[in-house]
Amino acid sequence: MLPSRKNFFWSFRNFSIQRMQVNVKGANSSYFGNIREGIKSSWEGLKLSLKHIFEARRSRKPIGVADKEYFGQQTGIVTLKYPYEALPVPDNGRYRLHNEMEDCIVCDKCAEICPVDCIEIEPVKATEEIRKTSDGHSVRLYAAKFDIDMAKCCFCGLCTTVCPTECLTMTKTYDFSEFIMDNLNYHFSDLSPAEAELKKKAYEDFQAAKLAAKNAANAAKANAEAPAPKAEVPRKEVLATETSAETPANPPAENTPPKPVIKRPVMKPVIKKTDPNLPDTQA
Amino acid sequence: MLAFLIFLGLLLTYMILAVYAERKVSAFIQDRLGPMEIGWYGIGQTVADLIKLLQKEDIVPERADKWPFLAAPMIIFVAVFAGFAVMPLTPDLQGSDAAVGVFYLLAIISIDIIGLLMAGWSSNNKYSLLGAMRSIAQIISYEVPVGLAVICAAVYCQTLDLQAISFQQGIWIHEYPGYAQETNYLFGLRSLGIDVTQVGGFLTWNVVRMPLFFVVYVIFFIATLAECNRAPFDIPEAESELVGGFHTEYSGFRWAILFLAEYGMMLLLTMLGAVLFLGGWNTPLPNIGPVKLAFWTSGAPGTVYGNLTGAFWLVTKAFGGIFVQMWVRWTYPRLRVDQLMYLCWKVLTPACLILLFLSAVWRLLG
Amino acid sequence: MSLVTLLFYVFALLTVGSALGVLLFRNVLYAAFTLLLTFLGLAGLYVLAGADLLAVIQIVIYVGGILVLLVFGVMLTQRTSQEYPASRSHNHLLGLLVAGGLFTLFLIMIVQVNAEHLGWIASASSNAAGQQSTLAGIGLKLMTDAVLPFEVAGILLLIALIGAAYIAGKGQNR
Amino acid sequence: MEILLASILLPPLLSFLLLFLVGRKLPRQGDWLAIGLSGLSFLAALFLFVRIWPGGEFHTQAQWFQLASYSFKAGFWVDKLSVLMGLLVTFISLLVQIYSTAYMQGELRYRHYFGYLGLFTFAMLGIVLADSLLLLFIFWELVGLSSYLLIGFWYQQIEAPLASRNAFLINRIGDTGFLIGIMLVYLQFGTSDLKFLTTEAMLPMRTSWSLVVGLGIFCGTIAKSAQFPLQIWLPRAMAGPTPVSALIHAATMVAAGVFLLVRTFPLLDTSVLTIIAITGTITAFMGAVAALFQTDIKRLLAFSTISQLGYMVMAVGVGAPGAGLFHLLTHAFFKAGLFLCAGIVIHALHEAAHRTHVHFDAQDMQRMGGFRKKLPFTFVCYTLCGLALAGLPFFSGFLSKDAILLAAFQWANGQSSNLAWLVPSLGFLTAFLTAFYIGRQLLLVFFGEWRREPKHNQPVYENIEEPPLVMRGPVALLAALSVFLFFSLNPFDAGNGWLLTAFTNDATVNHNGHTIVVVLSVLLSLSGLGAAYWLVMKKTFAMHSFLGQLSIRNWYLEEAFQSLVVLPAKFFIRIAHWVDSYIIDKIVDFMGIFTVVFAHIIAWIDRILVDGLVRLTAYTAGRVGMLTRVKQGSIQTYFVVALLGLIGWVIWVVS
Amino acid sequence: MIPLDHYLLLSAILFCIGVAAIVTRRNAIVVLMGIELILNAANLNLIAFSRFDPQKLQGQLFALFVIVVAAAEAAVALAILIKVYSHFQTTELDQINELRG
Repeated sequence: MLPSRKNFFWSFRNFSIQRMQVNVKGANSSYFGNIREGIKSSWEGLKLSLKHIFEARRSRKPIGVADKEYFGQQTGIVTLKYPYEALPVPDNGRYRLHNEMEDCIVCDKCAEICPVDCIEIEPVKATEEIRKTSDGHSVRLYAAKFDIDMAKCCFCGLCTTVCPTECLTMTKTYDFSEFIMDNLNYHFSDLSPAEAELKKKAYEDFQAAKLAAKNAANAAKANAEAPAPKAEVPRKEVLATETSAETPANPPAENTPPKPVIKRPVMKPVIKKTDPNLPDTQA
Repeated sequence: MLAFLIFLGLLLTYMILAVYAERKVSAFIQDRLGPMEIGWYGIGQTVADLIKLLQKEDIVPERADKWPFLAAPMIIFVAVFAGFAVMPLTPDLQGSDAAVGVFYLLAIISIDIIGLLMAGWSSNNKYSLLGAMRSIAQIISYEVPVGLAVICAAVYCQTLDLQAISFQQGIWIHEYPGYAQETNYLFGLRSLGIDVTQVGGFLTWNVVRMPLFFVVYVIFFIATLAECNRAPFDIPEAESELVGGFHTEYSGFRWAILFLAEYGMMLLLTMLGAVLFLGGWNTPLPNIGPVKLAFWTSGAPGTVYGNLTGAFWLVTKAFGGIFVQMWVRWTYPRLRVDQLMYLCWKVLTPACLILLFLSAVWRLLG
Repeated sequence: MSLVTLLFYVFALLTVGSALGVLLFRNVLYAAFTLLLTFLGLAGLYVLAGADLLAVIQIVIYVGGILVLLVFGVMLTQRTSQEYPASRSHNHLLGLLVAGGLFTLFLIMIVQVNAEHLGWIASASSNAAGQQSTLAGIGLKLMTDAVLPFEVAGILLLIALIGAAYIAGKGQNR
Repeated sequence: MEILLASILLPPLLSFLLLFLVGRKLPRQGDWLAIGLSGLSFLAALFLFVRIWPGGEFHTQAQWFQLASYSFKAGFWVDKLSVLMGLLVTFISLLVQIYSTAYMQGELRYRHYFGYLGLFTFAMLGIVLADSLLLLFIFWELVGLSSYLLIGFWYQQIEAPLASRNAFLINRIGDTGFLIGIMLVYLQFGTSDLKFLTTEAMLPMRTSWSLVVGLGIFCGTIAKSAQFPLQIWLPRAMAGPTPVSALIHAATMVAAGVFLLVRTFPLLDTSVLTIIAITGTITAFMGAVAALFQTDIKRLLAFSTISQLGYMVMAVGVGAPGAGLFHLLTHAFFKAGLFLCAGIVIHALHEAAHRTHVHFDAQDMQRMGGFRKKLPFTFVCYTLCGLALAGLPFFSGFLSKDAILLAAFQWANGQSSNLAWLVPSLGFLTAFLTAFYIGRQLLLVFFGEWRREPKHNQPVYENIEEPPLVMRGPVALLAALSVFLFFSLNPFDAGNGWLLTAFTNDATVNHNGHTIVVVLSVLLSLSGLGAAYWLVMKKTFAMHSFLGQLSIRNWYLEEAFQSLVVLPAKFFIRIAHWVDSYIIDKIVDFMGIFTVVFAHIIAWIDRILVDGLVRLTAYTAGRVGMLTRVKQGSIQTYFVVALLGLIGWVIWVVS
Repeated sequence: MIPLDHYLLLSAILFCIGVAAIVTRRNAIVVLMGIELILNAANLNLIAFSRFDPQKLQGQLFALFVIVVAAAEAAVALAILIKVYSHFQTTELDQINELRG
């Protein structure tokens, strides 16, 4: 249990003896020159740290880099009492991802481009065009699953650039630490699993119906053509989804607490507006 | 017994304040805020830490030498605390008025050494052992300049009794038995002929009575830094090399005791410095003509006011010294072993010897 | 029983007990640590005997110097294979015989001499003054009557220092 | 007074220590320090002289050590004799040191030289001032040591270390006798205090002892003052530097023997004095004869010194210690002057040789000549000192020699045996010889022409120059002191001079035959000089005659020693060796064989009888040992045994 | 005032313990400790007697010098011990028996 004790002592001894020579490579290598230099530099050091103690009377104010005062604060305490005061983040801060499901066409481009595969999308085909996005794209796919794992995300922003409808954006929320890692996996799908099953079923039914209709048409081609009752069933389904989507306002996840701040009203047009103004704010 | 309780209370209070102050001073020097959460401006932080430490399990490593391991913190603390026995906190409050006062203090430090060695050895951890060895080598070495600096003061004051030294440095000098005929001259020079006995204040402090004592005090201060294992002489507990030195294996209550002892040592030695060189419990404010600042700010021995002001001034001076210790600690990087020894044996000790000679000469001729 | 007498017995017990520890502990370090207690106890006894300076010197030199040296000696000379620096003992019978014999002898002598009734001691204890510090007296004596031994002691220490440094020095090829 | 004493004694010692310890770091290697300290010592001696000479003395003494009931005291005793000698020693030492700064310039061990001189001065002063024979002996040995060091100063040479060893060993012979004498004195009187011995009433002493005591003390003198038959070391000692020869082997150290005789004069009884007188006479005569034909400038002076020392000893022997001391003083001045002048000649030749890169023996007088033109100053000084040595009137040497011869004359007059007349007559003969050899030397060195082959050596002659002032000054001073004026106003009689009156106790000194002595000695000196002139100028100097060889070889003393002392000693050693190896060893061998045979017999008994017992004991002891587990070779066991012994002893004592 | 005999007795006990340590222990360092005990016992006696010294403090002075000598002794002894250890690789006294005949 004491294998190294002895060696250890000897090394200590040798150490102290060998290192007993003094490194005097300074400007003053004479004995008194050495002392003088030591006193002088020690005093300089003390003055420096004393200056800092005096300057500690003032604190930095939590003002952003955009502020005119920002580079004026050279002295004083640099740390902020963070949870209580924080540096302002510009509106175009690029931190947590947010997907505006209303505008999402579930094109899967973001998931494709993501270098760390943090976006997981499970599309469900709709039987017909579901809605128009705000910039006029037509939404034809349901997202049975649209998960972004922020624990994996590397904040490269590629997904936002490829997004055709600009529904996937980075927000200025940066403090979203969690005790449980899974909670960093954000679910954006507006369908509950049950509904998703329903949609799938509906689509399969629709396909089956379509197949049947096709078969029937083929048969009718042979006979006659009148596919009037076909549109009845899907329309019913759409209405059903709309009603169910209103009740769970948040992305459906049973064991997650409500997300703190997901600001819905942040619209792309706003961002578009700020873009040209960026040079101004920088100045 | 009164002194015992007062000093124990003082030590505990001081420790809480000092740890807080240490963190704050370090934070300010490094442009940080330091503890801010518990209490106003984080004032309760140390108390919380202490409570945490007291609650922690008292861990004894399995392969440690149990009894020495358990006893070591107590020995260290007792040694340091025993040192306060001869410290004159006020004109009337002194644990023991032993004639060998200062010498006794130096002896106490030797017991501290054994405690450190015990802790280091019994931890059965090579970092602890190395820390203890370094600590002892350092303390023993720096005992020489400390001792010499103390002797400088003792030679000048002609006594080892700290209370007598305190009385000498102020306006109440005639109150001390045997000093009724003493006179304090400016700079200790009789030939100058300026009688400052009743002026008092900082003019009768030892650093002024014998101006070279300023250098002695600086040397004393540097050496006490090493005695307390304080940065820049903290190679015994260099965190980046040795984890924590001799207290690596300690935790909880015992660790707290060790820290208490370490901070107690700081207080003890800064107080000693204040008593020896900075006038002890005497006020720094002199009587200027009709403006009797000294009489106003320090009461006569024996009165409550005198005791209160005495304690106030001494504690203030000690705290000032501790502040400088902290200031120094957060300014300088750690010394190498060879630099440490160079400083001790080739700079401080010779300088002290010369100064000792000069002190004696000043005493004889002044 | 006055406080002083009580203290005397406490210190005496501490001294003898810890000295027995030195004798009996197998662990050399324990022996060293109990030796610390012996020294402290002796310092206390010195104080009781009116030698306050000697007590402090006892602590400074024995605890701060010799004991540290001893412990360093233990650490520098231990085989690393053992659990702890142990030292067995032998010659139990012989040791007992010699120590017991000596003690008996001492006892006989103390009883026979009856020091309390020696003339000079009796006369001194009858007019024994109150205890006061011996500091000034010893200082005065060191600089007057005993200045030669004092200087010689200084030289002895210097020589011992040089000798110890030389003997324990690095030169392995001597 | 003690301070004054210390300031005489200690500066030379201080100079010795300082030069040895820190001399290397001092400018000019510290010769100025040595000279300064010597000067200090001289001034103190002068002061002391002024204090003491008019009358009075000073004696300080302290307990030295105690051997059982014998207590030894030591201290310093200053009387007229001491202050005179002290002044002489410090004065000449100072002059020689000044002189040496030039003479020894550039020497490798320059500071050691001055250090040795300091040590010598210290030791010599110690001899002079000591009040106890034992203390005196210590300084006596110290003098011997410093003489040894200085003779062997050029230890790289072949001759110098041999000479120094020779001198040292021969001095040991004398010192042994001296020590025996001291011991006897102590046994007789219970003290070695000189003051007590010489001034208190003589205590009864058995004649035989007094003879031995006197001879013992005289033994010291024989060796130290180079008296017959131990004078062989002095010529060889000339291997040392010339200033050393001047200081030690002419002026002071060799005079220590004479000083000792004067000091202990009251201890010497008649028979001893007779022996002393005879020895002195023989030495004086032998020295003079040996000096006659010498060719080496320094060797001649050395033999001259021996001769003059013989005179002094003779003076003591004939009961005129005052005259001896007087001669010691005058001789010190003029002989030191002569040596220093010789040193100048040698130095000048060396310098010249060095400058012209020609190398030869610079001390050979046969190769000199005509220096009076080149070294006029030295010539004058040399002549003054030389005439003083020759004993011409108006010079100091005449006064002192006259006093001695007068004393001898009167002594012989008072003796019953006619043989006693040999002493004064040999003295007169020596006076003649003295004048002769010194005249010869003067002529050879300073007169005539340069006696070297001109083709090589003319440039050498041209290059000879007077030495620097520091060498000339001391010489001039010494030469001036060779004039009668300093010792007596009457150029023909010093009897009323300040010095002799101080040492002659009875005022009724009879001046019987004084005129005869004066006339005779003047005539002899003049004729000696004339003879020298005649012989040297005619170049009829029979070097190879028997007399010449006798002189050059110093009466074959070395050979005599070789055959009379060394060879017998060797023979004895050889005999002893033979006895050792053939008789004693044989006996031992036989004993050995006998022992072995006997041992075999014993062994048989041993095996059968004793071993059984021993085994029994061992078995028992083993059993007991098992009990205690006593270990061999363990320190603790030894400790225990010792302790048990102690306990036992204490119990035995207590009960 | 404590009777003198008490001090003497205590000193005797300490002395005997020291002797016993010297005799019985094998480790040279413990033997050294025993020596220190003996020296301390002597010091105790000196100091105890010093109280009755009409010439005051002689005993204490003596004890002071004993302490000085003890310090010198310990330093040199331990230096030697370290040398011994580096030579014999042990400090057990009964294994260092070069003196064995």
